[in-house]
Amino acid sequence: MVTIDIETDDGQREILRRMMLIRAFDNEAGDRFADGEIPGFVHLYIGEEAVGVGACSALEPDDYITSTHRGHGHCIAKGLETDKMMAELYGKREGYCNGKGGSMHIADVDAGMLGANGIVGAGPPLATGAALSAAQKGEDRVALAFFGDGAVAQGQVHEAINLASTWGLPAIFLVENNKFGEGTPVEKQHNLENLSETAEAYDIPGFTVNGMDVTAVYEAVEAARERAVNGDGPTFIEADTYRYRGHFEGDHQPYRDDDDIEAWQRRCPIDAFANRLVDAGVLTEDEVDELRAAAEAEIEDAAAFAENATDPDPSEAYEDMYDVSVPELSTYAGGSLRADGGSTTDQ
Amino acid sequence: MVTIDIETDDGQREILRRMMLIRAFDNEAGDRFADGEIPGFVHLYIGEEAVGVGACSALEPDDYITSTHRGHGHCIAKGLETDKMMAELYGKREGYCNGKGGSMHIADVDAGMLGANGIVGAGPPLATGAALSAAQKGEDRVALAFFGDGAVAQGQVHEAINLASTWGLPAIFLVENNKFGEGTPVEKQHNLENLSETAEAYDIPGFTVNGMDVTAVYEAVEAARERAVNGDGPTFIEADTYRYRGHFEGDHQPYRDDDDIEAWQRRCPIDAFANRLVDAGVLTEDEVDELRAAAEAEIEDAAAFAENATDPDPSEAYEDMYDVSVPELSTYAGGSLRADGGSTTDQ
Amino acid sequence: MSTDTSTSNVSGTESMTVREAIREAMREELARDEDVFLMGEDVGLFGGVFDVSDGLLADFSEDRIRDTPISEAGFLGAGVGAAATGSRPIVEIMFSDFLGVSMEQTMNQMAKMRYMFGGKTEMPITIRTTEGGGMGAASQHSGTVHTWFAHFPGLIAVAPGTPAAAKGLLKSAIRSNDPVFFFENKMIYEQTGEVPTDPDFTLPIGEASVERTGEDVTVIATQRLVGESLDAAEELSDQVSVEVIDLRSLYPLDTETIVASLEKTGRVVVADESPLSYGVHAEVVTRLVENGFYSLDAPPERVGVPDTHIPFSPSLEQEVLPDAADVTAAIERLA
Amino acid sequence: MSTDTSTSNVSGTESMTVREAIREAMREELARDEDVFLMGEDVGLFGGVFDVSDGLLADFSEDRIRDTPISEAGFLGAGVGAAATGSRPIVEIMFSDFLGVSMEQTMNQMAKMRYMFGGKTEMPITIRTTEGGGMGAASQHSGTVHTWFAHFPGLIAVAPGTPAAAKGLLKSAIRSNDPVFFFENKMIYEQTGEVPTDPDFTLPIGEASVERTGEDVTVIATQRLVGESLDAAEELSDQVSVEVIDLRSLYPLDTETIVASLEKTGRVVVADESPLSYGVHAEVVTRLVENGFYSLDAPPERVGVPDTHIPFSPSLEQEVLPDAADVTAAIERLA
Ligand SMILES: Cc1ncc(C[n+]2csc(CCOP(=O)(O)OP(=O)(O)O)c2C)c(N)n1
Ligand SMILES: Cc1ncc(C[n+]2csc(CCOP(=O)(O)OP(=O)(O)O)c2C)c(N)n1
Ligand SMILES: [Mg+2]
Ligand SMILES: [Mg+2]
Repeated sequence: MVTIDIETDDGQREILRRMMLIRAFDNEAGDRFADGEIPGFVHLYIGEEAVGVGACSALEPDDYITSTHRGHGHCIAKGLETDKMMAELYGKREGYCNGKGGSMHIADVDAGMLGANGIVGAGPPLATGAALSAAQKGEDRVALAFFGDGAVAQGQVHEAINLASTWGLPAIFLVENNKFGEGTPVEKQHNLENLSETAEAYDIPGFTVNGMDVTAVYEAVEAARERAVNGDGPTFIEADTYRYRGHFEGDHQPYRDDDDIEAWQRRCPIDAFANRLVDAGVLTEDEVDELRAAAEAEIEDAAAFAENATDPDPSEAYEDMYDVSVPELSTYAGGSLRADGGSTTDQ
Repeated sequence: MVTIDIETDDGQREILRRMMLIRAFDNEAGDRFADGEIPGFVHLYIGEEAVGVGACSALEPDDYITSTHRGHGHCIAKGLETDKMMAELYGKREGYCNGKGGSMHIADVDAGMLGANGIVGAGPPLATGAALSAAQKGEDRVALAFFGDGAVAQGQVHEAINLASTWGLPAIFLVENNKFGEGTPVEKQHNLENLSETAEAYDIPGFTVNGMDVTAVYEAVEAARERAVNGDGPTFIEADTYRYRGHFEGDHQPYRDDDDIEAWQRRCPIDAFANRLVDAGVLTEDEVDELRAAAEAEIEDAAAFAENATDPDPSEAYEDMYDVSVPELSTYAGGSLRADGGSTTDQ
Repeated sequence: MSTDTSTSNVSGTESMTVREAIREAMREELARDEDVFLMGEDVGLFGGVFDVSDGLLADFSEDRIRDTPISEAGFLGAGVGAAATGSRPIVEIMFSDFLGVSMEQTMNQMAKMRYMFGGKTEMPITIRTTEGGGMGAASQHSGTVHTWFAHFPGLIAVAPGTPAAAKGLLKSAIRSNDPVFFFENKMIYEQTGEVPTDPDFTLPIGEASVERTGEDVTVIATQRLVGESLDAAEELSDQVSVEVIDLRSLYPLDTETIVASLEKTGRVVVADESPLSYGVHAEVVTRLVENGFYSLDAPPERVGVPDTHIPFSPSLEQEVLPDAADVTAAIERLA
Repeated sequence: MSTDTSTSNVSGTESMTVREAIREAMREELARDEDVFLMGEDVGLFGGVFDVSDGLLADFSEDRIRDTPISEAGFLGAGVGAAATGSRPIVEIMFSDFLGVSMEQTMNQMAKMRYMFGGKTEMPITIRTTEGGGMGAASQHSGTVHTWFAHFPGLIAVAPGTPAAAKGLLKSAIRSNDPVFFFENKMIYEQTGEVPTDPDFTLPIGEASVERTGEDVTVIATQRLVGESLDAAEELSDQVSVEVIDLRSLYPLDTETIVASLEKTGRVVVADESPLSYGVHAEVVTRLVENGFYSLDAPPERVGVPDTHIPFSPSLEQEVLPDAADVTAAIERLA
């Protein structure tokens, strides 16, 4: 059973809500980053919400996804909790990774979310592997890899798709074509009209869908999932979308004009879907506003939770490196380079 | 001007001669390897002569090629000297690499031969780079990468073609589909009818040609070269061919039947071309036999040359690591690990 | 070879080669746990280029003895993904020289996932690969690169020198929930030794093994150089009493065992086939200096490859490859 | 900073940041030699993610300040191919953590081509990349991996600690016919210092620099830790006289300079941001032991990252990153 049934009113409401949650989360993350409360980098998903939500809603809860450096939307779409996500962005112990990962490494393996990923193109091989283990174990699970238009130029993406195609694995490769890899436009990364033409190199189905339309993404992934569990192998989907914010927060964006952004903002995936639901009588305008307000309130709570959460103790830096205990680490954690723990340092 | 003009009788004779030279060279190399005179591995090109000779003949002398672990044919096709090649297989100082490279690393950069390569898929990025430097310098040179059907599964091959396509570089990507990557048939490496479909992922022309027909390969490469120097970017060519010997000498070949080999042997590219030249009146049967005898004689001389050539002096092991002199190496070459050269060892 | 002190949990032994020891370790673990599978290039029907997995396909399915396309980044990465989702892959990388192809998935995914995720995933993957010169395979098929993996945090690196160590450590690697790189020197596949037959025989990762006891000089060796050092010790036995240790595990490193030996002998040779600068030797020397400085009678000697690649020509290859004669010379310089 | 002894071939100096020093080195070499070009992700219009190449596109063409697709293996490999055919590429790999992606072309092509071909090709390529933690960039964007490149034969590895060293060494790297890895610690881009203005100013690769002279303890440091060590030395100057050396070149390693200092002080701290085990420290310690054993009054101290990845949370990141306090503590243990 799909995670969210788009045929039902409840399902549609939930899809809208999740998109709103992503928008609110990333607005908040942007603000808190600007305030200096969130360290490191953040890459926001604003404008691309229909892709993550459309895709993850059409998966089953046990299915796997791999994500990217721009992972907040994928996490929320997969059902992760916004307070633990925000706590992770803050580097707090209550975060998904106990503060060790941050924005670029949020993961919840038990929920099938195999991690945001700081390495462009690293997700697809992992997804191929998750699909392989599912197939070997005879489970009805699929693995979906999100990756960017820029990542299509990475060799390991090619290898992963070739493997999945050759082995007929239950995998879905979903390119979020948001028109840029950092500051470089997609035309300078590939000589292709549509990135979905890539599929031809593996003889698998390839489609380009409107990534600003959550229904279109949903349907494409639903069909791909069907093929995957039927043993018909992987599908390659390109979602045509756009990022509204800079590559990362702080990006001075010399590579595009405000006009371009505004044109795409008029195609806002959240507004478009909300309007459709209002037109169809599923929601009233007021209910839309309430949903948005509730999403924003949840995110405010998440931020408060994160703010009040605990800084990890420095000693935790030495934990989680290995399953077994390794003498080197216990020695260093004890403050010494000596095997006998002889002298001590403050590291 | 092409290296060898296939329109002329002389050109056709030379093409036949080079294919015969490859055959003779690799037969000899196989025998000498079996005798224990050639150390290491050898990967023979027997059966695939039309690909290397067809391709290199259609290039101009200044053009670059990158090769593979199965490189003898490419070397001879590019005009390298068989005595220095054989000396290299023997590990002798008179070899192309002074004995440091062996079969898998024969190179002659001045002749545009950028090296056999022990790493599957490593050649294409080098070819892209050679094409880039040619383009930057405004030279009318192209770079052709030979690689195997197995190498098509390598990420760096994908990256190299994508770069060359996006940048419109004068490169040619030529797959030698000899039906196996080591012991694994091409169907277990790719889910494709024709590997030339790969070209679609880069929106460049892709063709499959009969790799047992030297004329077909020649014409495809000639056209690709034309496109390249006209600034129309790279071409992807798949040559349909077959290797008659094991993957390497000593391969017990559990993965195929003698029948398959024999069927392809009936399509021998050398016999086919020789017969065509006899039919066309370019050569008599006797002249064909003479050409073959001359080729075999040349290779016998090459083997004798190699046999009588010099073993490198052990001290040469420390040379050619760097352009500059590095204290570590001079220390070790002096037989010591000490910066002051204090004590000595036999290494 | 002197008796192996770490195999005492065992009823009987059998003489086998390193190749057989590795094959049997895999066979036993494949039989024991159905989450274990092997993948790599030509590991199935072909039996692996060094025949190590020969015969496994007959006993298990193509699904579990899985031939791959030539895509080390892709299938090693798939191994990481499979390990994170409940499988226990053994990934064969035919030559360690090809580890560069899959380095990204190794360094940023396999090694870091557990830590980045706050400990919330296991990474039970074993990577088997071949190292070493000596067969005229030239620079791209002869390297010894294990120092990279010993250095990079989050990985375990083992490099056995005997059949028993190979079997016991590989079984531990496969059972481990951490990523283990298992480095096989290709010149010792034919080396034989006694190996415990008990299918529960394993050896703890992180322990070095004293293969020969001695009083005057300690040789700390890895892989092929364990045997070469034993030969050197034997040859010199009239003049000098040499202790030989098989380091076995590069990370974690058994500081205790090597320091104990230093305390006894006061003189140490470190023999490993890595290039010398920044190689395994340096860490061993540094651990000894840090933990046994006042026991050192002289600076330790390093035996390794003199910062070159492995050249093709036999006369050159022999020059740069360390062997018993080099170990002997090093011992003589110290003794 | 004390006067830099290696900049004596210079008429005047100018104060600039490490970022500017690197940018000017590239600008001067691009202007000087038209075979030089820069390529990497967003090095052009964007100016590089750390603004290092900002402004270069305005002075040179898109052809020579070349934005690439996200294909490190492909474009680094293309750099190798271009270098073998008469160009002098500078390849930027945005973060050193991404070097794994292009490791194959590094280890088997770039590093080996000259040797395998019997010396018959040049490999004039420079790889610039950023290292180090301290900005909350988490485990995949904070690593210090230079030991790999110092260890692997056939490569040159430099890691400057000051603006002058950055400029002088980068210019030498670009002019070199050998492959040079140039490691930029991203936390010192804003650090300022006097840099010679002479466009012919270069610094020889392979020479360490005594940045502060002292009598009691030597600190041998790299990159960011040069400044941290100078701070520590200053802070301790009442109690102990500390000599600080910027190692600058990891391979080749300037054994002579560090041993001379050891002979004077008898006590050494090695400070480098690599993970400790099998890191740069170990080779430095081993060279000192081999060449100055009898001058050592105590085992050298290592300051580095305690074999973890760099965690995200600031409190954790600070714990594992070495700084002036760690250097101070190490000096105090020795003094
Ligand atoms: C292997 C690698 N190379 C470069 C980077 C730096 N980088 C981070 S995100 C990014 C752009 C990615 O573009 P795309 O795949 O289109 O994803 P988007 O950011 O547009 O979502 C780059 C170059 C990286 N993280 N990993
Ligand atoms: C990166 C890498 N992986 C694996 C190998 C081992 N290997 C050498 S040749 C070969 C098969 C290559 O097949 P193909 O590309 O079709 O070339 P062919 O041998 O058929 O000419 C393999 C797997 C290698 N040399 N490099
Ligand atoms: Mg993008
Ligand atoms: Mg093939």
